[in-house]
Amino acid sequence: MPRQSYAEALVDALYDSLAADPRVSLIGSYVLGLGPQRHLMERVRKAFHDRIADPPTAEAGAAATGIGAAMAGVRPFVDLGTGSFPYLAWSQIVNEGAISCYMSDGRIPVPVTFHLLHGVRGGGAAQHSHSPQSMLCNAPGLEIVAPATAADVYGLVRAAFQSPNPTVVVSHAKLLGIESDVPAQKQSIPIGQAEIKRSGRDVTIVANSFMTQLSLAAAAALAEEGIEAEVVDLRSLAPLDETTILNSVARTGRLVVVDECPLRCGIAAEIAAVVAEHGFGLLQAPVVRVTRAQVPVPYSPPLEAAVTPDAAKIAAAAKRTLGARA
Amino acid sequence: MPRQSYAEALVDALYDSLAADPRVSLIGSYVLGLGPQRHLMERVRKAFHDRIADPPTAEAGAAATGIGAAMAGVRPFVDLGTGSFPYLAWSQIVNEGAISCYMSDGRIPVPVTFHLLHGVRGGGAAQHSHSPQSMLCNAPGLEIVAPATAADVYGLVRAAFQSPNPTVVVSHAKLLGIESDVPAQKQSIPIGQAEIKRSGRDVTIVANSFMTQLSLAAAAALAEEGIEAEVVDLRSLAPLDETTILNSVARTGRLVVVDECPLRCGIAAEIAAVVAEHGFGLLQAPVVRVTRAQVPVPYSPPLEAAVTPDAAKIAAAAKRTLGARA
Amino acid sequence: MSQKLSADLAWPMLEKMLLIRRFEEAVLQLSNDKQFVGHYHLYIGQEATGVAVMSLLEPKDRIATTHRNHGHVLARGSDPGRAMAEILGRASGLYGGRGGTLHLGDPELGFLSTSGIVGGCISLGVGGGYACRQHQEGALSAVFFGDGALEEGVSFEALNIASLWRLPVLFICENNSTGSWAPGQGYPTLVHASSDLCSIAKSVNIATMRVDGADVFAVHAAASEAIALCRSGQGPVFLEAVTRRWPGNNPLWPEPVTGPTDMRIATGEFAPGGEHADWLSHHDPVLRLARTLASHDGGAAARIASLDAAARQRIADAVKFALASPFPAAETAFARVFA
Amino acid sequence: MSQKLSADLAWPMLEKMLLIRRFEEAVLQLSNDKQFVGHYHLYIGQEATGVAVMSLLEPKDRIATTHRNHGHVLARGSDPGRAMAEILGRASGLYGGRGGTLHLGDPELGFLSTSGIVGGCISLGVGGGYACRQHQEGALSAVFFGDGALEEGVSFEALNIASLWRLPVLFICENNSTGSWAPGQGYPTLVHASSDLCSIAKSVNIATMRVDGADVFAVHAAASEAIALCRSGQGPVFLEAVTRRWPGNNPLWPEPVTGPTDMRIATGEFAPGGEHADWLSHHDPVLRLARTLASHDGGAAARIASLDAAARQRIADAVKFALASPFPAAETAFARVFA
Ligand SMILES: Cc1ncc(C[n+]2csc(CCOP(=O)(O)OP(=O)(O)O)c2C)c(N)n1
Ligand SMILES: Cc1ncc(C[n+]2csc(CCOP(=O)(O)OP(=O)(O)O)c2C)c(N)n1
Ligand SMILES: [Mg+2]
Ligand SMILES: [Mg+2]
Repeated sequence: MPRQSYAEALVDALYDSLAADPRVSLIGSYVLGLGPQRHLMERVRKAFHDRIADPPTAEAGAAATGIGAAMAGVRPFVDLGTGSFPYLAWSQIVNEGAISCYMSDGRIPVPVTFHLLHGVRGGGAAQHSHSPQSMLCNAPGLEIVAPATAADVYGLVRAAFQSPNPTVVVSHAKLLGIESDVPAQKQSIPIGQAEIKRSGRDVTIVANSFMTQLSLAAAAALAEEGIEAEVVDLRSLAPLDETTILNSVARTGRLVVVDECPLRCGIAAEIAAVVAEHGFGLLQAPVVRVTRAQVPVPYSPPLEAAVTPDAAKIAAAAKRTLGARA
Repeated sequence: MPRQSYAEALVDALYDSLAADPRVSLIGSYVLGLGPQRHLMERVRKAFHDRIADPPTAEAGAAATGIGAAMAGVRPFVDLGTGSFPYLAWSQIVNEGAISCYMSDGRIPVPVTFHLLHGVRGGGAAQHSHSPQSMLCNAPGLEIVAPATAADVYGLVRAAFQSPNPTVVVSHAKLLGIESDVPAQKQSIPIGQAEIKRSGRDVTIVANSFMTQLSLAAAAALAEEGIEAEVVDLRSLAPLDETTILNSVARTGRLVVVDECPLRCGIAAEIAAVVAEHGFGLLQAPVVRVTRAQVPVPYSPPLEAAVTPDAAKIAAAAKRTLGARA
Repeated sequence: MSQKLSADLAWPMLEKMLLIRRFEEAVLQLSNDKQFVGHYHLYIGQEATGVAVMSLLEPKDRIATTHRNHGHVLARGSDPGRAMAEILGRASGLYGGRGGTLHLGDPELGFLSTSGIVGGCISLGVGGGYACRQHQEGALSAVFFGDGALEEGVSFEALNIASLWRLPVLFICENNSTGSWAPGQGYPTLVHASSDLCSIAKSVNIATMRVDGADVFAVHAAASEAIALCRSGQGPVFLEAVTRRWPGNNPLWPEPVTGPTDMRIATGEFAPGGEHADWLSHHDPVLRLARTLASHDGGAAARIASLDAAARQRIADAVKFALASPFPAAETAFARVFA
Repeated sequence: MSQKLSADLAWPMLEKMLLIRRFEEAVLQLSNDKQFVGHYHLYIGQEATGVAVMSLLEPKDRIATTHRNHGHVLARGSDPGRAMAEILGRASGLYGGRGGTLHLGDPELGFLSTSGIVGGCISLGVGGGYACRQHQEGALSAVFFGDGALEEGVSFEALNIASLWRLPVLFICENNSTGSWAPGQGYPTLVHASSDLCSIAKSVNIATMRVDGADVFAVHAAASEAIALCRSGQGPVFLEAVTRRWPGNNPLWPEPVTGPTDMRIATGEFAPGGEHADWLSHHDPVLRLARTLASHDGGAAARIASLDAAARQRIADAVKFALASPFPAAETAFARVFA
C-alpha cells in the first residue's frame, strides 16, 4: 500500500477540492505552519493562485469573510493558523457560522471549512500550544474533525468541503510529518464515523488526532505484556459516534479516554459521560482520563513533557483499569 | 432572616468592594442588563462615578484594558454584558488573562474580575442566550463562579475582588429578580466550595446558577412523592469541589447533573466524568445529564422551552435514576 | 427635487417609508401588549436610508443588516405579515419564528444571516462581497450598520479586507447617534473618540461620502453614485447617513413618545407641539419627504392620505395574519441544526 | 548631532545597542545549534527604537511588548544571562523557563506579561495606562508593537479606548515592513490597505509622529516630545518608527545573512560587499550611530571597538551562564496556575 505523510495528504485534499469545485477558494494558505513540510503548499498556490488569498493578520475578519461568503453560496476554506488564533474569531465561528442554519430554519446553511494547527508542538509555550476543539464541541452547529492519519485527513477534508455545514478541521502540528498507508485511490470519508484502529479485548482506548498515534504506540507496548488494547479513533468530534464507543466498551468493559485538551469539560469528559450515562452496565472498572494537565503549557521542554499525554502515561492508565478489576 | 433579590445583593457586593479598596474600579456598569432591576446600579454610579467608566462597544479592548491594568497592580471589574459577548474577548480572557500568572512563574498575577449575564432568558434567540462557562472551564487559570442565591452572589463577588486571580462571575439573567435569605452581615465566601442546598438520601442532583433554583423546585416536587433528593449547588465551577460531590454520591448512589450549557463537553459532562473516574464504586445507577439540548437557542417561546432544562425534566431524570435501581 | 429625483420615484419611496413607519408603530404596540418578549429595535427616523438604498439595488445583490433590521427587510420587499409573524415567534414567520426581531432576513431577497452582534454584520457583509466577486458578475454586497458597529475591532478588520481585496461592498453606516443621549437611559451608541467616522474608512483607503439620512433625495443621489463606483470594480465605498435619533429610541426600551405619526403635519393641516415638535418638524424623514412632495403638488395631500391609509391597512392585515398564525410545534426545536 | 543629542547620551545608547546586537546574534547561533526549539524573532535592525525610547522612560513607567521583545528587555536593563536562560528554557530564566523567547519580560522593571498574540500587547498596554492614571502620578505605559499589530481589530479598539479616556499611553509602532518581502518567505507583515498607519490613530483623534527608526537621534527627539505630551495628561501619543527590515528576518526562520556585525564598517576600516551591502551601509542602526560618532570624534574607533569587545564578553558570559543553568524540575510544572 502506498504511504504518505499527513501533510502530503492534506495538501492533496486541498488541491483536489479546488480542482473539483469552482466555488472553492482558500482564505489563508499557510496551512502547514512553520514546519519543514510548508513548501508542499507551493503546488496548490501555483495551480490555483486566482482562488487563494492570504488575509491580513485579522482572524475575526478573515473567518467572517469566509462565513459570509458561504452564506452567499460559495465554499471558502479559512486557515486560522495556530490553535489559539480561532479565539480571536470565536464570536464569528460559534455565534455566527454555527447558528445560521438553525436560526434561519434551514434557509441559510454555511458551507465554510476552517483549519487550524493544534497541540503541544515543542516550544509553543502557553499561547501557541492550544487545542480549542473541546470548547468548539460545546458550540451546537459545528462539525469538527480531528484526523490522525494521511488517509483520514484526506477523506475528512474532502468531506468538509462537500458538507453544507461549517466544519472545523484540526490538525495536530506533530502529525504533519507522520507517514501512514493510503489507498491508491484516496476517498472522501463520512463525517461522524469513528474507526477502530486496533482491535483488542482487554481495554478500550478512545483517542483522536495525534493522541491516536500515541495510543497505538501504547497498545503495541501493552501487547508485549499480553494486554490487548482496542484503539477507537474518533476521527470526528462532532457529530460524535457514540455507537462505536459503546460497542467497544461492551466488548472490553474498560475505558481509557485520551485527549490533548485540558482536563475540565474536555472531550475526554464527554466520552466518559456518554459511557457513564449509556454504558454504565458495561463498565467493570472506573473510567480513566489521560489529558493535558489543567495548566497552561510551559515552554521549558521537561515542563512541557510533564503536562502532556504520552504513550507511557496511556499504557499506565490502561493497566490501572485492569488492576481495578472488580 | 432578611431577604434580598440576587440583583440587590450583587449591587451591594459591587458597592462594598469599591468602598473597601481604592484599587477597585468598574469598566462597564450595565451589570444588570435590560431588566427592571437595572436602576439599582444608580446608587453605585453616583457614589463612585470617578471609578466607573463605560467603555465603547469593544469587548476585547475593554477586557484587555482590565487585564493589563490588573497586571499593573489595580483591581478592575469588567462587565462583559450578555453571555455571548465574552466570545469577542475570548483571546484576551483565556489566552492573556488566564495564563499570565503561570507563564511568568507567578510573577504577574492578574486580579481582574469579569461579569456576564448568561442563560436562556426569554426571546434572547440564538445569539443572546449563551452560557459560556463550560468553555471557560476548559481554560486553565480562570476562577469561575456561578452563584444561585443573594447570599452567594454577594459572598463570591466579594471573594472575586479579593482574589489575586482572574475570576469570571456568571449571573443567570433569570436570577436577578429572585429573592432569598441573606445573613444580617453578608460575608465573603471562599471560591471553590460547593454547598448542599437541600439534603436527601435517595439521589444527588448537582447544579449551579439558575439550575440550582430549578433543582430545588424539582426536589420539592419529588418530596411530595416520597423521593428525597439532595441538591448540591456547585457555586464555583473552577476550582471544582470534587469532594462534596463524591461524598453526596457516596450517600445516595445516584447522580443527576443539571446545567444550562449545551450537552457536549459541558459542566455536566465534567461532573459525570469525575464520578465515573473517582466515584465509580459509589454509583448504583447510570448518571443522567439534564442540560440545554445540543442546538442553538430558538426565539419562539415553545421552542425555547423545549431545548431548556426545567424542574419537570429534572424530576423526571431523578426518577429515571431510581427506576434503574439494580 | 426635480433634478435630484423625479416624483415618479419619490412617491413609491414614500409608500415604502410609510409602510415601514406603520409597521414599527405596530411592533411597539404589540410589545407593550406583551405579544412578544425580549428586546427590540425600531427603524423609525431612518426610513429614508433603507428605502433609498434598496430602491437602487438589483435582485442579484447581497444584503447584511443588524438588530435594527425591520426597515431593511420591508424596504427590500419582504412580506410584512411574515416579518411580523417572525417577531411574534410564529411558524409562518420568515424563519419559522426561530430568529425573532433581532434576526429578520429573507435569503430569497439576498439577505445573509442577520447578526444581532454589534459589528457582526459588517464582516459577514464583506463575505457577501467576496462571494459576489467570485461568482456574481457585477453584483455587490450592501451592508447596513450603526455607528456603534465601528467601535468593534472586527469592523475595522473587515474594512481593511474589503479595501485590500477591492471587494464590491457598499458600507452604509447609519449614524443615528447625533440625537440627545443621556447615560443610564440606554446604550451609549457613540462612545467613540473619532469625531469623523468616515476617517476610519479613509485610513484604509476606502472612498467615503456623508449625507443627511433624513433627506431621501440626498441619500438616493449619494447611494447611486456609490453603487456605480462599487459595480465598476473600484472596490468598496463607505456611505455615512446621519440622522437625528428618534426620541422614542432614547429610552432603553422604545416608547411611543411621538404617538402614531400624523401625516397632516406634512401637509400643514396639523402643527406638532410639545417637546418633540422639533424632531417632527425637521428630522422625521417620512414627514420631510411628504412635505417636499406636498410643496410641489397641490393634490399631494389627498394622495399622501390615501397612501397612508393603504399602508395602515396592509400593516393591520399583517398583524392579523401574524396573530392568527400558530406557534411552531415543540418537537421541531431539535431539527435543522445541520443542513 | 550636538543640538539633537550630546555625545554623553549617544555613547551609552551605542553600548546598549551593541549589547542587543550581540545578544541576538548569539540567539540565532544557539537556535541553529538546536539549543532551543520553537520559532523566535530577532530585534536586529530595530535597536535604535527600543534603546532611545527606554532611555527616556522612568522606573515607574509600564511597558508592553510582543514576540519581538529581546531588545526591549535588554534596553530596559534586564540581565542578559537570565534573558538568555529564559530563551533556553532554564530554571534561572526570567520566568523560570516557562515563557521562552516569545514572552520575555521583567515585572520589576515594569513589564506587563508579554503577549505573542499579534495585537495582544497594544490592548494590554492600554490597561497599563489605565493603571498608571489610577495609581501612579505622572507614569505612562509604553507599548511596543509591529505594523502587523494594526491589522488586528483589538488594536483599533484599544486606540479608541486610550483616546476616549485620555490614558497616558505611548504607542510605539515599529514598522519594519518597508523592506523587501516576498510571499511564501514569511509572514506578510504589512498586509494592510492603509498607506499611512498614523492615519489609523488619527481617525480616533490621537496625536501622531513618524520617525526614521534607524536614526537613534531622531527617535530620541521624537520620543522625548511624545513622552512629555503623555505625561502632561493630554492622552495617548502614537509614534511610528520606520525601519528597513533586516534581511536576516525575511526568511520565515532568521538566517545570519549579514554575518556577525563587523563594527569596522562604521569606522571605514572595512567596506561591506554582497547583496546586503546597502542595508549595512544605510539601514543598520548600530553601524549608523557608530558612524556618526566616528565622524565627530577621531578617537571613536578605538572606543567603539572596546565597547563592542565588552558587549561580546557580556553576551559570552550570558550564554555560558544560561547553558550552565539547570532545567526546571518536571514536578514544578503543576504549580502556580493561580497566585
Ligand atoms: C458585541 C455586542 N456588544 C454589545 C451589544 C449590545 N447592543 C445592542 S444594540 C447596541 C448599540 C448599537 O449601536 P449602533 O451600532 O449605533 O446601532 P443602533 O442601535 O444605534 O441603530 C449594543 C451596544 C451587542 N448586541 N453586541
Ligand atoms: C493573532 C495572531 N495571528 C498570527 C500570528 C502569527 N504571527 C507571529 S509574528 C507575525 C507577524 C507580526 O508582524 P508585526 O506585528 O509587524 O511584527 P514583526 O514580526 O514584523 O516585528 C504573525 C502574523 C500571531 N502570533 N498571532
Ligand atoms: Mg447608533
Ligand atoms: Mg512588522
